[in-house]
Amino acid sequence: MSAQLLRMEGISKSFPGVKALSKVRLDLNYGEVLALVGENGAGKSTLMKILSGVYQKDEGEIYLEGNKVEIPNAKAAQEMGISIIHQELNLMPDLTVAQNIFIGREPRTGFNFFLKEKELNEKTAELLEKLNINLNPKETVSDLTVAKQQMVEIVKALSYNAKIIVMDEPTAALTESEIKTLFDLIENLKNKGVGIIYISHRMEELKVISDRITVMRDGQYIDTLYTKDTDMKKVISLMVGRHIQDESRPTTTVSKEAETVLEVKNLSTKNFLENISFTLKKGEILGFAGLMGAGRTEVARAIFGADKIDEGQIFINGKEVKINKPEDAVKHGIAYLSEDRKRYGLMLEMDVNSNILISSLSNYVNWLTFVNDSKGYVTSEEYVKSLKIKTPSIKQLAKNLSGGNQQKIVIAKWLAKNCDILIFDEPTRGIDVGAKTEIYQLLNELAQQGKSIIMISSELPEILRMSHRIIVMCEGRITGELTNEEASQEKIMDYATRTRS
Amino acid sequence: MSTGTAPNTETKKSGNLLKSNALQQILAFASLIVLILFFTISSDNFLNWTNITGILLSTTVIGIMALGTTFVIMTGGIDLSIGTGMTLCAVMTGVFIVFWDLPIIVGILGGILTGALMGFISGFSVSKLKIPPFIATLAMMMIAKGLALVISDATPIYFSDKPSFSEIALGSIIPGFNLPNGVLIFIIMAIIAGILLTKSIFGRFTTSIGSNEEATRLSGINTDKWKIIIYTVAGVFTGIAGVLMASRLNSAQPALGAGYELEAIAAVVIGGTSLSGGKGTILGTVIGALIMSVLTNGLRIMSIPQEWQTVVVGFVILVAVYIDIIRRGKSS
Amino acid sequence: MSTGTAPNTETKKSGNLLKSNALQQILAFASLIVLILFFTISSDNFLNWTNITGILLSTTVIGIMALGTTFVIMTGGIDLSIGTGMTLCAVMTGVFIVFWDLPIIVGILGGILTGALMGFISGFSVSKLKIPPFIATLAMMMIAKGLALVISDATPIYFSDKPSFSEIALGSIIPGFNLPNGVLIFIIMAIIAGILLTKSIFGRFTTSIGSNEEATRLSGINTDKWKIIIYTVAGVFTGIAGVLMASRLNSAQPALGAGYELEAIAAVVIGGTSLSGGKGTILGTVIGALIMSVLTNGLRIMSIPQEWQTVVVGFVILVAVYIDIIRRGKSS
Amino acid sequence: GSSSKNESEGSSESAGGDSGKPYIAIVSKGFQHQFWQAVKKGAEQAAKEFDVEITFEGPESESQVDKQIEMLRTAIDKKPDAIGFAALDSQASIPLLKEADEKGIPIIAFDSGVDSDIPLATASTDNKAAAALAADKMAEKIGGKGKVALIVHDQTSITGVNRRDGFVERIKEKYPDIEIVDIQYGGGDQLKSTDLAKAIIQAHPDLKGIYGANEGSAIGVINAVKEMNKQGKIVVIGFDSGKQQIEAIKDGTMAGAITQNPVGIGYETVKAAVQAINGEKVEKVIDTGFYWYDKTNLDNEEIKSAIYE
Ligand SMILES: Nc1ncnc2c1ncn2[C@@H]1O[C@H](COP(=O)(O)OP(=O)(O)OP(=O)(O)O)[C@@H](O)[C@H]1O
Ligand SMILES: Nc1ncnc2c1ncn2[C@@H]1O[C@H](COP(=O)(O)OP(=O)(O)OP(=O)(O)O)[C@@H](O)[C@H]1O
Ligand SMILES: [Mg+2]
Ligand SMILES: [Mg+2]
Repeated sequence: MSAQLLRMEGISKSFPGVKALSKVRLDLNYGEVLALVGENGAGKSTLMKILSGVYQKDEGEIYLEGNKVEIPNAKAAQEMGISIIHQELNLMPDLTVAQNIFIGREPRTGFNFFLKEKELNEKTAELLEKLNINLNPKETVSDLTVAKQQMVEIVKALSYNAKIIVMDEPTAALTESEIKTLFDLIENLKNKGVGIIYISHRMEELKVISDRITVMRDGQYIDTLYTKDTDMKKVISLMVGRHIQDESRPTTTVSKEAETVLEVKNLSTKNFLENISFTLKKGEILGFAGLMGAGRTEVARAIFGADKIDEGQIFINGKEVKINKPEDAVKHGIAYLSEDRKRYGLMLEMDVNSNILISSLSNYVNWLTFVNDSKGYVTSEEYVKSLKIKTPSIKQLAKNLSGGNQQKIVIAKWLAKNCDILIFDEPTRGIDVGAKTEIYQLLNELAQQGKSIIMISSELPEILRMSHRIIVMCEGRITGELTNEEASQEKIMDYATRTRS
Repeated sequence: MSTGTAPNTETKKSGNLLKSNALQQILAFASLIVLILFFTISSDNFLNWTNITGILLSTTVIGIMALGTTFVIMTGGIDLSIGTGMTLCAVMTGVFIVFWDLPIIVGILGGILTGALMGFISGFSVSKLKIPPFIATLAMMMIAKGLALVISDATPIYFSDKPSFSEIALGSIIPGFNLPNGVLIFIIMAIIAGILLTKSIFGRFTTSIGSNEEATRLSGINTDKWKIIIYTVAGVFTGIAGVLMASRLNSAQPALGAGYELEAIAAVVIGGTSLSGGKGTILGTVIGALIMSVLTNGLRIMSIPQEWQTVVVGFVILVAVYIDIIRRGKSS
Repeated sequence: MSTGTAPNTETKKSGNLLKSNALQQILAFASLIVLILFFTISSDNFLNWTNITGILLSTTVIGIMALGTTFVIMTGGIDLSIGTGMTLCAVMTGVFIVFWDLPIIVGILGGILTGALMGFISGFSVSKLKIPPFIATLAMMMIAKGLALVISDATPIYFSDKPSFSEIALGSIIPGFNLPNGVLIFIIMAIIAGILLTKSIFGRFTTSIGSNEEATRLSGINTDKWKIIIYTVAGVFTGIAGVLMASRLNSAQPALGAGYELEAIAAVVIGGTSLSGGKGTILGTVIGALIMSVLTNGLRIMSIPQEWQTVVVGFVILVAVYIDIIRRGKSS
Repeated sequence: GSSSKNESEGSSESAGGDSGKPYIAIVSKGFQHQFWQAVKKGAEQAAKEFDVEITFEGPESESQVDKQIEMLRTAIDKKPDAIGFAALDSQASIPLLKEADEKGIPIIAFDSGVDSDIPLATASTDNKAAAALAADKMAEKIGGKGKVALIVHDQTSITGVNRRDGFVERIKEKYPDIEIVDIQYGGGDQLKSTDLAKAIIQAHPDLKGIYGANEGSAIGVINAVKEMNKQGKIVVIGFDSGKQQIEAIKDGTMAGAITQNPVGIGYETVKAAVQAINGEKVEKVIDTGFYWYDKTNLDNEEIKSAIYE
């Protein structure tokens, strides 16, 4: 173990119109967790994709255990002992958990051609047990929640017994208990001498698990710091190049007299939800807390008409409304920002402009239903500016933007539509601290303008900081309701774990 | 933040875009131009006005079907019913005009409406019943084929008593300019389709649904309704193609059309429209349709044996699409 | 709040799964069983051994093509070349056995190899040249069609001098049991296909590619290579179908086969395989193929006029697929 | 450019080949089926004999009227010295025939006529009469009563319709005890026709005879009878020729078949075209005849020249 585990030097990479990386360097020691931080679009994922053979670098060198290497494809990276958990899920939804984890490495017999399915499942069960992860090897991945899918991805990366493991925002979809499991795993790996590159926007995590932090900004290397000697505020200012204010509680209040804009009564679905009832007032931010799979997304989708409601009533401004499809919801002024922007939020192959205007397109057409592009461009440009969406132009395809900027496009879509009730499902998932603050500000502004907001979040600090009122869910039921003053992390967790037994 | 670099990238980018856009426009024609040059050199009889109008006229029916089906393919769907569907429209036009003796214009509208109705049913099956487009329109293809025979009693319906009917495709409305009306109609339909796709909310939603249907639905757009509309509009194009076919043959031939859908779809794909949806242009489809008909015509003019013609067409399709793929790869 | 209503969600779920699985197996046959019952009641001549073997024999060619193409469709691809490709394989078998006078077994292998070669070329075009499967195999369909005519000089090749050749499809190897060999071969091929799909890495990678090709590639699997293999294997099935066809007709008919691909694909989709890839079963394909041939046979036995047969088949396809969709919707 | 080339000078210039020989473009009803291949063979024989150049093409199926029109259109654009044309639809092609006529290109119709005086000659046989002969033979072989069925290749094309109607009408007129139980269409596809015929035999166990209206249909019937072991129990009457029909006649599976002398049709067409080019007078109607052939007359010279293997 003389040489360093990994050294990347002078790495540059351009995409058409975007210089994603310019002369970036990074080094990693045995048994170390190196955090890689930077704003959305800083180039973190791109750098890691170069390391794992997904992209080819334009220039620069990579040294693995002292030897200069070329990484032409994903397979080569695996063979060199580099394994990666991608930011986007990379699973085969029609295969089972076990089949996903060991794809290409299945136990075989008969000319190495026939599968030993039983052995595969046993092997997976063993691995899952060893890692202390609760998953059924035989379950089909498409039936799993995003969080569980993320766990599959993690298990798959760990199963390679790699020397280097890259984790690109592994916790973005996870809740507290799984994050803890993951951190235990990381600790274990460290002790075995594995080097880990850890990308996350959750600053508090970095403090807990990282040894050093490398900061990137705008495709450039900024600095590397030792975690224990560093104040997180410093990291953040390096990242964004400015100082960020941090509140811990809402800055506004909702008056008692504020009218109720949305009331949900006894909403149930056959499969899961049970008697969900709550109200939302004008200008209020209502937080929805709960553990993974508590049913918050289901509630949101049901109200929005994305899924079928089996029972229950919805009142808007005191009048009962029937919402059978998202179109109805939008007509009644409800907007829904989903937790999985790639699948449910964006037209990745279309440009930023089209994505922003899609919901409000009817405002930009003449009597012949022809779209008035120039009028639309003005609106798009406005939102690109006001939300600080980092894009070369509004004509850029959505798929070419970084995760955080994609999220902002989805927000812009609903702002352009000017809905009164906004449901934000994990609005800051995968978003950097700078942008997070901007989004918090935005939510507050919107509330002040009299919009009503439901904010679903798995990050308790975020819930506490933003919500006027908090609803806690567990197993498809509402188990508690707290005002901001009463609420604390402990209380919320208490309600969130009130399972039936 | 680093403000200095940003504007730089932007101008550079748009410069690149301009260059590559211009290149794209030219290269999209490349296969077609190469073909035309080749045939012009190979045969004296290729590049003259009669043959050019001949080629254009032979493009009209498949071309108009291809225009309509471009929308369907843009949504990520497919329409296999356009071939025999076109025939059913022709037969219905015959029924209205010849059997029921309705005015020609009513008969034409009736034929077009038949297409719209078929499109509506396909769209309904696809969006409301969630039947995959391939299978929904395959079924529709069979139903249309059978119905065309049933309704016409398996006999051609002749428009001989309505001499003006054949003027629709073969007459020439522009005085002194010997361009068949059918070609004119094709050009007009192409322009309409182009405007619809790029300028109207209809086209925007078509692209959006093809790009990500679920995200479009969750943006508050009634995707089911729009898919029905899209298939119906495609059906209108099929109907127009049927009327033109009937006019050109001065008769509704009830057994025609099986397999034509593949030609139309090939034209669309050669034109660069992606079968997985979200990407495509009308100009591309027009070029694709022209490539197909120039090729067929040129090979015939050169008196290439028929069985070899099929082989060559297959091969050219491969090459044309491959060139298009390379071009895209380069330009992006 | 309401405690103790539902017990453990997990046991509840697996219980449901078990029940719904058994139900699934039965319901998958539902359309087929309904059809058989209907025809048995409608006609005395339907359910007897001769007719059953007749139906099975008429399923073999399309059925074997459907088996092969199930793999291709499972990857999210499509193969339009199987119809005319099958014909080319039959012609090549004729060339080897009749023209070149090679031993029958060599001729058969030659025919199958022709299929494999075509599959290889399609697979290569799709994976290496990145040509969309629809267009790559459409081109291959035309090329095969033309070549079959060129090679055979547009004349059937007769196997009359090799009497044992027709035994392949029509003989009966099991003594005392009057089951044509063709049917036996179909059953064996179905079993092989089933094992390949569910028990081998070949099948695993097929499903995986269809499920998420990019993720499969990023898992270190050479998806391009596997896609070529998958198309080649599908080609082997096409080749076998071609040999069977030649044997049954005791001649290689060069002009046959156009349109057969749609029947085979319909069988696959009716059998529940998803055209977007990742989901499908061989049993489903077999049932799908049987539904098609039972339907055609039954309608013929009932002497339904042919134009109406087409309409009915189209309609039944719609209904069968719709029932399947509802069944899936319920069970998930 | 070349587009300004004057068309009227076309026909004398001979554009088909560089050889300077007269060029005759033949647009047929099909090219894949054996019948049309035989017509082509006859045409090629004549071309060799009269030292002219020909091309021969036709659509894939006899329903593709529009494709045939395209072919005729290109044929005219090639400025041939004469055109041989077998119209799929007797009316749809008239505008083009007029155009050819105006350009001075002589037209010889074959196989079936056109509703127009433009063709200088028509080389064909009466499909209907030929099919009626098949009906007579069927009646004779089954003893004048019982159930019969038809497998026809095409439901809409003139050939298909005439070969069906000629048979059906004759049965209705002359043989009241014969019942036609089913008519199905197999597109001339041997495999489909086989399964069709099997289903018909299955549905009507007391069926006496089946008539296959072209080569593919007839072969389908032969296959079906063989597969169901009904040789000798069901009378099979065919149409056209080809190796399999001839063999079936020899081994007794098929009672006999009608042939229309396709080779002769092709030969006469080209011959008439050459006469027209040379300004000679051509006969308006050239009847190429049809024949019944069976075991007894297979070796007959006249029959031998009219059938093909
Ligand atoms: N395939 C691509 N084509 C064009 N541009 C791309 C592509 N992939 C990334 N980019 C651009 O490269 C830059 C870096 O993106 P990257 O995904 O590496 O950022 P990131 O630091 O991971 O951000 P996030 O925290 O939001 O995930 C961004 O400007 C992005 O738009
Ligand atoms: N159709 C269904 N049938 C049965 N269970 C379902 C169905 N849909 C969702 N579930 C289950 O319902 C639960 C609620 O999921 P949901 O996504 O709403 O939770 P959430 O609180 O938003 O959590 P997350 O953090 O995962 O987003 C999950 O356990 C999920 O597995
Ligand atoms: Mg990233
Ligand atoms: Mg959720």
